[in-house]
Amino acid sequence: MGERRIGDVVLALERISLAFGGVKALTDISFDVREHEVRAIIGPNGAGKSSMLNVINGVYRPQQGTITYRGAPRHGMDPHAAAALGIARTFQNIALFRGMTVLDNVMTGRNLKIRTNFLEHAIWWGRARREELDNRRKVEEVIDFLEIQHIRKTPVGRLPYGLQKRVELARALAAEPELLLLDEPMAGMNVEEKQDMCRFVLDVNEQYGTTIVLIEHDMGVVMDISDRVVVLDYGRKIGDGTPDEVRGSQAVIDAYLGVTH
Amino acid sequence: MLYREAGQFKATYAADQQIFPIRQDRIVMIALVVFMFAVVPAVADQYWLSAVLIPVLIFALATIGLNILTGYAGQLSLGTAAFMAVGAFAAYNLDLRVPGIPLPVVLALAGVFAAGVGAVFGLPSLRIKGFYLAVATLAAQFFIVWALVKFSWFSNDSSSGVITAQKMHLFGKVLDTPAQKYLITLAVVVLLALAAKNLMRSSTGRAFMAVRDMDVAAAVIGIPLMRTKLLAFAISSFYCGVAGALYAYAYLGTVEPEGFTLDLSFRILFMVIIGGMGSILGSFLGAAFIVLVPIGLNVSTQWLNGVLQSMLHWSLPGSLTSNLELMVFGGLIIFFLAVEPHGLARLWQIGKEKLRLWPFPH
Amino acid sequence: MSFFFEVLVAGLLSGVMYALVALGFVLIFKASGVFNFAQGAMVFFAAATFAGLQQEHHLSVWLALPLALVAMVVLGLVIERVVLRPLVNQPQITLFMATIGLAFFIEGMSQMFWGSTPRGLSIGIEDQPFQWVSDRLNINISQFDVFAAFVSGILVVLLALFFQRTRIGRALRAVADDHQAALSVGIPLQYIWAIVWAVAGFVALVAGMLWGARNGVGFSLTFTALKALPVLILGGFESIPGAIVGGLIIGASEKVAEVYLGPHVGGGIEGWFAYVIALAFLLVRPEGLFGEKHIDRV
Amino acid sequence: MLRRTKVLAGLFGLALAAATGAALAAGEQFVPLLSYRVGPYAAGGSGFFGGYIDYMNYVNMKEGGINGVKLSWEECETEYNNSRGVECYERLKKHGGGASMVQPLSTGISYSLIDRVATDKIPLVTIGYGRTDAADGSVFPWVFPMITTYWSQASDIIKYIETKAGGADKLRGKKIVHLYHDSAYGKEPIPVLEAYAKQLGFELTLIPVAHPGNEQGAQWLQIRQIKPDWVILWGWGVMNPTALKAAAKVGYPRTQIIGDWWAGSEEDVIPAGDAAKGYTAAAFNGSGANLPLVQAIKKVVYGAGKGNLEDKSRIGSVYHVRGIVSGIVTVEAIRVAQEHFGKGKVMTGEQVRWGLDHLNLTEARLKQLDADGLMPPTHVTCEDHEGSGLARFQTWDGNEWKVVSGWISPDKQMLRAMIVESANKYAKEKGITPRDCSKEG
Repeated sequence: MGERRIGDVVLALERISLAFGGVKALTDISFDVREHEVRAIIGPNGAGKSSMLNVINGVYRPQQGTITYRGAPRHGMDPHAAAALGIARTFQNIALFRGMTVLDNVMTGRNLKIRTNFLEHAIWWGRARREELDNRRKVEEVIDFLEIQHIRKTPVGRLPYGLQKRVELARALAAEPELLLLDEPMAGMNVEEKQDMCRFVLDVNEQYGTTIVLIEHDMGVVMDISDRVVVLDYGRKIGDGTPDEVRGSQAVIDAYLGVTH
Repeated sequence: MLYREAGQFKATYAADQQIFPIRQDRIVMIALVVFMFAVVPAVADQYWLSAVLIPVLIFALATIGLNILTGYAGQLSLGTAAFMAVGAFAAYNLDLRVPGIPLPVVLALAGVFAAGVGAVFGLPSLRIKGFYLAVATLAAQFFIVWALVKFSWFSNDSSSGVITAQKMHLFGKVLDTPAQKYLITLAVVVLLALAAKNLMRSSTGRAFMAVRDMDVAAAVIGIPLMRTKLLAFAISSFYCGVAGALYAYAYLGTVEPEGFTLDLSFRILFMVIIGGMGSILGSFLGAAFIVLVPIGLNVSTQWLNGVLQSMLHWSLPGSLTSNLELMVFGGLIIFFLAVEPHGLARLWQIGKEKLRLWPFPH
Repeated sequence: MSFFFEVLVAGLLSGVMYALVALGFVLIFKASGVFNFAQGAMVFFAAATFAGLQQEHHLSVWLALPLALVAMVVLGLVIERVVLRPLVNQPQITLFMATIGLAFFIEGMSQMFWGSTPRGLSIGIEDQPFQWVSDRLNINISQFDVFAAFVSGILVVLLALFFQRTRIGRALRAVADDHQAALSVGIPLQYIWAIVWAVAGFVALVAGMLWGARNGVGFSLTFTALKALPVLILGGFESIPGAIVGGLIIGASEKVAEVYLGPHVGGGIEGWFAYVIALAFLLVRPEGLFGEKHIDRV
Repeated sequence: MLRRTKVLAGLFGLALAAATGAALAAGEQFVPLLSYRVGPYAAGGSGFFGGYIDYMNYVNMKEGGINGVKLSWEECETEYNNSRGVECYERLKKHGGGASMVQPLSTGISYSLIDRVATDKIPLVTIGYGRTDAADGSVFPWVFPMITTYWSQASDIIKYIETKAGGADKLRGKKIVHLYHDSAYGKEPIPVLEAYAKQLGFELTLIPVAHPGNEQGAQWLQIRQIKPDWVILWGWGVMNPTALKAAAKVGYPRTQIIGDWWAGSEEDVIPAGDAAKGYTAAAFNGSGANLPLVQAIKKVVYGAGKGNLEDKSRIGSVYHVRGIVSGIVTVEAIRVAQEHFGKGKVMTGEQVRWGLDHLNLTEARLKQLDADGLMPPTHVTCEDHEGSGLARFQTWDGNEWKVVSGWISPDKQMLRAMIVESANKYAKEKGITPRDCSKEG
């Protein structure tokens, strides 16, 4: 195992509030993420975890609060800008491109690395072809890394759930992100698949030094692989700290046991 | 046993990324293109060239255009005919107002004009989806035709508003025989089909398909939605524009704005669906199907009438046969959609799978 | 000022005629998610059958009307059985294209049965202004248009009652909300669809009679569909009140634009203006006036 | 990728060969019919082509053809669609020993055929429609916009209004509205009408109606505001009955509405019911079941059960007679050609063109054909492919069209100048050298 050094704060969220119509999804939430760490967000259903990720990469725009990424504060992001800054993610309900093969799906992850324009693509010669093949090489590395070589040419729609999750991770990794947001990467998997996925997440973190923000239900997994944990409940932050600290917090225990507030 | 890819290993990514990774496909395709260029003009008569092959090729080009937009990028449009009209009228005016402009430039610029107009009418796609967008593109369909009729500058102040395409010149040679018109059409279509194939297997095409399959996820991995959708509209309209110019120059010779009706837009959409969404090959198959089936129906009812006439001295009344043809055509479309909703391209795929296993059943 | 008022009223009243056709689209889209382009052809077939029975076979109105209604209901049922059922679970665009094929079929069938010559159709209401209104206010309001508006009003009320009060109507709304859920609580989907297509046939008959009385019964009745489309975008594909309100807005603004804006740009703008209004509106509210907002969940 | 196309093509080729084989015996004069019997314009198409076929049948049955040469024909459904029309033309042009002439009854299709007929040497006859400036036969040797063009018609309509107003000078200060189908067709007469407005001093207002014209509330409200003395209705299809209905709705008298001849058939007024009473439209042909030739056709052709119209009540209707006129022009042109190139022979397209170029249907000749009153006398020459320009007017009385004027002649001098100018512009654009008519025999 390589050595990973947890560095400075790369992402800081301050006093984020988000509402849909009258419904409050997130209220006044602040926390930060440090470089190279694995940061978990946990909480019961409807706690606002996915909304939190959606705020980080700009799918939702919070009504209040600021996001500081690599020192640059901004009020909300837009998804494309977030991607351009090196933030990649996977989704809770798999968001693969169902009409495309695994290879093409993963290749879309390289989109931001493309420097040639569509006219060059139409001619498919010289620079465009070289770039395409370079990207293919990179993508093949990711495919090897996630051990999905055998399904390269299969349309993603035909794959079992567990593999789809893995392809989605591959697509995110193909972008060579600095910050990776994983929304329940292990939901609905059996123990074996979960172990594989855990291994992949840790390997990504260690080999590439990617910072990871992760939503997960399985407390065992969270405690094993994360460096720090944020706990949300009803859109509020009720805990933040190392797994051990969080495990000991009364507020967290209450939330999980369903004690009324 | 002939159609096997066994033993064809790809040693490089380049080899794996070819248009036709299977050797037999490559051979057949090259042979077909050579055949279309070298043999067809020599053996086909004027009817086949100027009334069947040229329109099939031109419609195939327009179908590729719409397929890029609808099949690949997932944006439904009913304005195809209008974009063709832009191409036709742009070509006419370029030829008229820029003396000595070479034909390839005219065609390319006609496409570019159409692309510009297409991108403008693609703007609503940034907010509107599905059928709402489809109906919104009808605004383009009706507005463009209206504008072309209304502003007589577009038709060089012709009192009837009809334009007559100038003669096509290429390298100082006039192209006016059906064979020459066929060859220039074929050349343009093959070139642009190849370009479309290239585009669709590159990151541009993948971005289109990503937007089609799930636009939120596409945005999240860094595909700019606005740029991608507008690019899809522009490229699609480029193809339609060039098709429109060829429609005027290589096929009809004269066109009026009203020739580019909603009906034509629908027909091209049929070609996309029947051929297979998201398939360049399907575009050709779909165009051939929609052009040839009514002709086939017409020929067969005439034939039937001939037989009836000679045997019974009685034939079907004209309106009956015409209406029957229309009904059978409508019925065939429904039947076809029910049997193979993924189009002729899928049938082709299935055929190939079968061929691969042949002579074994599984 | 009174001229403007007249234009406005005429516009609103023709908007009602558009809404009538739009209603047929809405019914089917609501229940089965099919954008039925053959609605125009159905309007044509309905009117041609009604007029043909009267004029070709010399039947009285009271015999022709129920027979035409039966024909439309049968047509609706057959479409559901032969066209829609084999295509169930196909993408919307496939279904849409199938309905265009269906339109060809119905058009051919209609002209084969009833000939291609347009007919006149009288339903006993003259398309002439109320004399006393034009005398006093110098505003022309057509008796026929008012009658048409009245009929449309009744039709909307009937449909609303049907949806709200009857068991089938409630089932239908459930189906509209969620096919899977409706199935799982034991609502027979195909039965519901058959009913909706039959009702759409009935609506087509009403629209066909009114439009036919107005412009004659001929192939051109299929073009009424094009008038209904902008109404649909504006009102939302799934809303019955939307169809009416959309019709009124489109009718009025189209007429006002043609009269006041048309002369400055060369006129004849009605063909596309309605689409542009609808489009402009969509940019502000992409789901239409009464459509439901869909939030993308990821 | 086109392999399947080729397979299909091969199959259709076989079918085509079968169809051709089953077709016609040699020694017949072949006429291709680019007909349309479905879709929005089916009513006109079925009437017109019915009349055309009825007349050819009549000549075959009564006289055994033209000097013994029987006429034969084949229909091809165009759906009024340019692309289909071109395919039909290309398919039929070589059938039966070659096409004599082609009459598509569609301006769009005729435009698409202008270049093709010149190459194939087949005359294109467009009676009452098509390209107006093709009346200049020196620039358009193969195109015959015969009897009368749109420009002549506009002139005829103004002339008719003059007589109704009681003289040309009475039009000064009057208001005329041109209510037209917003298309090439509707725009065509505008230059002529504008020239007249200037010349006669009436106020011309142009009001377009968007296709298809099934909604005209706005236009008629405008007309109600303008209160014109006359409305020229230049409509097509459903636009015509809708206009009449809408006129009734705003209380505009139908007697002041003058339609063009594509707004002057039974199909244009019957759907409007009572609202059409008193409406007047132009015509270049007579109508009515009592016309001698119609009676003769009814006896000979329909009597033998060979009539083409399924709806017998349409015999003698405007479109049906229009088809008969087309038949007369076809047959007489072939007859003239035979007299020059040899009686009893099958004429080529080129020879039929000679016949058209020398077609002179005088009053006397029309009488011989039982066709006096059915069409105006027409004298085509090499320069003048229109040959007549005459039109007359008829009023709908609720049951039938009543002729209300004699044949009115257009202002040929004014029109000729416009035609020559437009034709020369075309010749320049296309690089055509006009033929010298003084050298034609």
